[in-house]
Amino acid sequence: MIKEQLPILILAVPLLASFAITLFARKSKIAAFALLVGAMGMSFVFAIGVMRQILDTGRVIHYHIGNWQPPFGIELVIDHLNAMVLVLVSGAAFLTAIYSKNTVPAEVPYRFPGEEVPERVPNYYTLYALLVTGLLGIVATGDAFNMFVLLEISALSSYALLALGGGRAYFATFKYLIVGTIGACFYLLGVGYLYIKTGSLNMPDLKVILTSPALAESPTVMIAFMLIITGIWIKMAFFPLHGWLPNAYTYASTTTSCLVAPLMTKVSVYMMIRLMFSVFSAHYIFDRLGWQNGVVWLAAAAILFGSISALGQTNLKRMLCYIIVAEVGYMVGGVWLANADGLIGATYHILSDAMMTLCLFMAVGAVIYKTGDASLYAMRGIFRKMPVTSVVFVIGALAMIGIPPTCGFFSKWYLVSGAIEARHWGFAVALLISSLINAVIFFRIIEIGYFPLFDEQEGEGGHHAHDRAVIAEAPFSMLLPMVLTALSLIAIGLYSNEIITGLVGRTIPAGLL
Amino acid sequence: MNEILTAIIAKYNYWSFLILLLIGLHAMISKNNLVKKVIGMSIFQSAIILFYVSIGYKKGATIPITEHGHGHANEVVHQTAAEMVAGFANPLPHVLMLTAIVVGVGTLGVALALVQKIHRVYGTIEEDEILEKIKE
Amino acid sequence: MATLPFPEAAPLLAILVSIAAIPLIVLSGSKPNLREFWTFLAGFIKLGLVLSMAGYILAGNTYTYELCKVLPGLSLKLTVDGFGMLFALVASTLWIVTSMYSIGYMRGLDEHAQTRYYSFFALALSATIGVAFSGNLLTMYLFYELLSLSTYPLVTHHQDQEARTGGRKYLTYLLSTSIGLALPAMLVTYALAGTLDFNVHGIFPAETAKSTLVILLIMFLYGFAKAGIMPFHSWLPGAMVAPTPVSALLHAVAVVKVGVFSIGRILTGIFGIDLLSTASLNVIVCVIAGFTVIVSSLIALSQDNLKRRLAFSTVGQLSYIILGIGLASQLGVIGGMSHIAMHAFGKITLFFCAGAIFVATGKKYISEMKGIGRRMPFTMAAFFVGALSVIGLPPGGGLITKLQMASGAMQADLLFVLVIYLVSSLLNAAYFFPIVYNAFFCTEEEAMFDKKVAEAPMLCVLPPVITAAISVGLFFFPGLFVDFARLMVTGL
Amino acid sequence: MKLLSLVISLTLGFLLLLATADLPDWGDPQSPASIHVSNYYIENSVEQTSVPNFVTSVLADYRGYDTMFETIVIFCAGITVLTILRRSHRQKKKEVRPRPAREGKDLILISAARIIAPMMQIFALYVVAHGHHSPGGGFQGGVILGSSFILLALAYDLETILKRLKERSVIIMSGIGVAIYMGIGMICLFLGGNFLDYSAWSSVLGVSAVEARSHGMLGVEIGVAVTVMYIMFSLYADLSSGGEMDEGL
Repeated sequence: MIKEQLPILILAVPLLASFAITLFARKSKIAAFALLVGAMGMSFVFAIGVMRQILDTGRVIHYHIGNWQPPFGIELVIDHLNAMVLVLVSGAAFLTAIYSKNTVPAEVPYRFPGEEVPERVPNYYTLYALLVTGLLGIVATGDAFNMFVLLEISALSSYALLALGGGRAYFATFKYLIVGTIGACFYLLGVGYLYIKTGSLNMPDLKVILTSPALAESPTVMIAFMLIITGIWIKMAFFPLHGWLPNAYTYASTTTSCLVAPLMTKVSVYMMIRLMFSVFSAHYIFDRLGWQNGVVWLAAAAILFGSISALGQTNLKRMLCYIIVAEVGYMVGGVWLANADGLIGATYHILSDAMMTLCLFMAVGAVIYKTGDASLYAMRGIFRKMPVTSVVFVIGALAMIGIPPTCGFFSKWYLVSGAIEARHWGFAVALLISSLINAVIFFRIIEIGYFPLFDEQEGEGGHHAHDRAVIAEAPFSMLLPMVLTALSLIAIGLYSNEIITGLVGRTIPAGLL
Repeated sequence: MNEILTAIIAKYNYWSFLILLLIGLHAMISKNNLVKKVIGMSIFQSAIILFYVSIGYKKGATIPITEHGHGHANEVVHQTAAEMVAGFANPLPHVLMLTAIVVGVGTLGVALALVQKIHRVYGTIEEDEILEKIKE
Repeated sequence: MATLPFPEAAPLLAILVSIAAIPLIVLSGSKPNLREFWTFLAGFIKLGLVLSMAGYILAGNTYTYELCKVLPGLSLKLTVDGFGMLFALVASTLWIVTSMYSIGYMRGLDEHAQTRYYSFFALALSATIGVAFSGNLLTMYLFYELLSLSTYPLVTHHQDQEARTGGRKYLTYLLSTSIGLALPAMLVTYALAGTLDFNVHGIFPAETAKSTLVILLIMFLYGFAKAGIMPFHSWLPGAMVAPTPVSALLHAVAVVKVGVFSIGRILTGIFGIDLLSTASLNVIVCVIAGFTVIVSSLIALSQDNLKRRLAFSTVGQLSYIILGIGLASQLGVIGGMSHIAMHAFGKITLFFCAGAIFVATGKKYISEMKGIGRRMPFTMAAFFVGALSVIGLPPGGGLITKLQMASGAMQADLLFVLVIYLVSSLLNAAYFFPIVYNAFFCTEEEAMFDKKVAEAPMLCVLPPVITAAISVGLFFFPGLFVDFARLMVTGL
Repeated sequence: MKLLSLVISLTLGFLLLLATADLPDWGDPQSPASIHVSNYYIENSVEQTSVPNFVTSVLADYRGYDTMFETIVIFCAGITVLTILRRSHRQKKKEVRPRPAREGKDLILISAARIIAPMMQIFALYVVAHGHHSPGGGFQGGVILGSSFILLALAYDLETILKRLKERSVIIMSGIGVAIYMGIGMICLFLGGNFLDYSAWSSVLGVSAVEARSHGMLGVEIGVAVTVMYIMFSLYADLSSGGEMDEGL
């Protein structure tokens, strides 16, 4: 029985955990933490179970909630694509949950230094579980309206988590809230326009109805598509709709940025891919509308803008945020290249970029946790003080630059191949330039971290300074997920062929091959 | 001319929703006062709700509840399927909008809470003044 | 398949053995003797593994070991053939010698962060062997990048402003060219050919447009900037800020030779010699490389810093090799490939000597070295032999390969290349002989060193003497490396 | 900003206007929206769920999954506002903040509220319980229940009401509300059905599968009502007092 019920259990478990934390763990930080980690772990296991089922049978799983046949009831539809994203989301959430053991009690309960609100910790964990539920729900669902509801759950809980950064985070979050609401409402309106022309909300059903020639001509459907895609672009911070992201993520607390930064944008990219190819079709978007050229140029602009802005930052987190803006450009561009390689690259990049971002945010978070400083100069001499963290950081950085055999290289490989195939040189050049800029950014940091000039080393001069260096590594609960994430970057890279032929490649819509 | 007018009147629900939508959007983007932005957001959401609900209406139809006594499910006043379909408004948009309203309430609450916090941090809820204070 | 005389995973093990040594090196960081023991142990195991495959390869076989498939039709795979074997043999032999020298040098100067130094040294060696055994362009690119990154900490070892500037320049040149030129060229190649596996007949389909090939060729030549083709050469003198053993092994031997090796692989394995000569692409290679040969030799003449002069000499010699392979004639290819070995032994001797001088006297500039031959006779004798080999005079091994390349030029009917060879050899002589002359032939008054100055520590002097001896030995027995190189052209 | 906003709004407006001609007339019974899925609900709701209020059957059963998350949105909003605004208890006592003296309590207001509040509550319970048959349901009932407490809080002050409706219990009860919904759905799994397949309850309740769906809906509506009521009140309490939980407005 459990085998058939796995799809719903993936998201039911974190959801149950969120209530359980509210009901039973209001007093105890440790109990709340344990519940959260347990639930995330179970969810991860279930997600892997679902992925195995799909790999074994090769069939798409349809789970009818309430036992109602679609399109009348809501169903979960899990194919190769979202099985992968489910594993990614639950896995990243699990790792971050472990990571949160020390950071959350250290950062979250304090509104000001000295004023403690201990109830905040269990509440934080509740919201954490809700956010993950929302994201998992978005990924699993096969219903366009249900996606909106879950989008709002993840949005609301992320507002709360981001706002808990305090100080400037409130205003940044407020702006995010306004922009995010516009995005979600555009999406809702788009679904409404679709509904008015089709009468259905179920994605597979919509796809069938939308193939009718009358609807392909309809301006309503075009506008529905436009509204939906714009809404999602706002949510994923696609240039030039990215303005909210750097501020919102910069001022958040460490765990929040580790959770939100890698996952929210990536899930939005997933939404874009899902809606483009499972509701509309490659034929409709690329042949009938034919906007791909413009969008890919926009993506190239996003990449350049994000990379160059990142270059100018001195705050580590802010810098990573701009890199996210650039990476979103990678993925949007890859999808809109309108060929199989580009889409494979973009989809694979969802996986690799999420892990890369997670890895970097975790490492930076550990540095901030230890030094209390988020500027580039917090990294000074970090290789001596926190060797493991810095190695993790370097691996993340190498992946971002795209050095083989890390996963970043392979996604770039496919994206550039796709660009070459589409004869879109601008995008290919943008990708390469962004790699170079990433190299500059990260080696600047590595230089600061690894080779402090001798006169910069505080209180130590001359040779043999290292012998006296104080080792102050982050706690184990932070190191473990960090190291696992860093290893996964290499593993994802080395198994890229398996991932691509087994999962990503199976999801290429017919029109693109 | 007359035809255009008829066309507009036949679709007046879209026009009214559109006007509300634009007012809301404009307020959200351009207003300087954060509470006004929040009000804009509410208008924006309400416009969409209006749009959905107007989809559900059918001329000559009533609210989607059949007549029957409690516990007598089988003794419904029998109607043919066609009659039923013609007689009741479309329930689905209402259901969807119930959800959207709730989402709206949630967002509104969170937005107001944030505005209160911002006021506490900066002492003002005018955007330009806040930006100036941030710069300092 | 007949039983192999070596373990199945030998190529992989040869790469991994020095990586495996890193944790041991780090853990025994506080006990220098134990730490250096690991380095040596790994070095000998590596050499043993490489040698165990040598006989099999010499018999005309190639051996392929597939690691994993990463992209459709493209896997990470290791192939051992003559060219790779030649290079691996050079690198693993020199690692041992350099390690010996490092101990003398680093301890002699009481350098800081020696543990880090040895760890990254080991990593760099793994990457070098990886490049040597790469079975396709992707694998080679992977190890090539790994080498750039692992040598960066070595270049910036001194951690002062100069070292940081040098390191920055180093990475900027290497990464920007490899990501900006080599990677896209590789992608285009993959798109055109559908594979990246090396093949002596080339992999491009026959109908590929010539203009595409020319563009790709130029991208590859400049993309592997480790080969130091002008104008992407200036990282090399910049990187001379590193400790001398690093300059010696990495910047005269491993890193730059990896660049040359990679270009050699691409010319022979991706384009194929036939294509190069039939489409007269070899002219492009010769012009680009020839320009570098002449210009860098001229620059070397004007350098007073010994290490910088050696660096520019290296730049010239690298293009020499590319010139040889780029001729795309049989003798040219054989000569070019084996010149990698000849030059490696000759140049490392020179660098070792420069380091030994620095350890013993603290002098870096040639103008300060008058009369040094009297105080440090062994060192300077070794220097003389190394110089002879690099110039191409007997009894240096370089003569053999230079002659081969020169006859290759005639074979390819490119006489201007012959002129380049001659001119550059003269220039080589012009910038090396004054050093040797001043070292030995000066009056007692002119000598800049008093009698107290003596030879550097044993471990600093022995390695150059050994490598100098090998250089001479190669003059008499060039077959060792030339045979491997010959394997690469027999099939054609 | 103003100009940009106008450009954005007008562009959007123009685009949406373009589509208007393509949209069905208002109230057109033959519009695609009214003939595809929705008719299935109208035709089958009574037979399949024994609920004559189609909105309720769609809300709580056909699309019960949406509604569950809708409840969670409310729950989430409540926790969010609380977490953002709430200050610590200890700190509050130390702080002495000047506030304007409050006018005496208004007798008329209080008396009216005391009469109206119970009637509201009774009515709310009716709205919840009779949601299957007449307009109403968990959300509506929950909101009315919640506003009855808000009314009392307005008439007295927040602190008085908080003595009756403890802050802790508010949060716990709202959690219980969603847990009821979720629990009903989860138990279906153990009874051999899919998630939220209330018909699986028929063996436990001893009624037909169709009746069980109707009962299941009642159950979840109660859960919804509990959550909505407490969260509505909690939102009011937090927002009106700025998280201080003092006298409020």
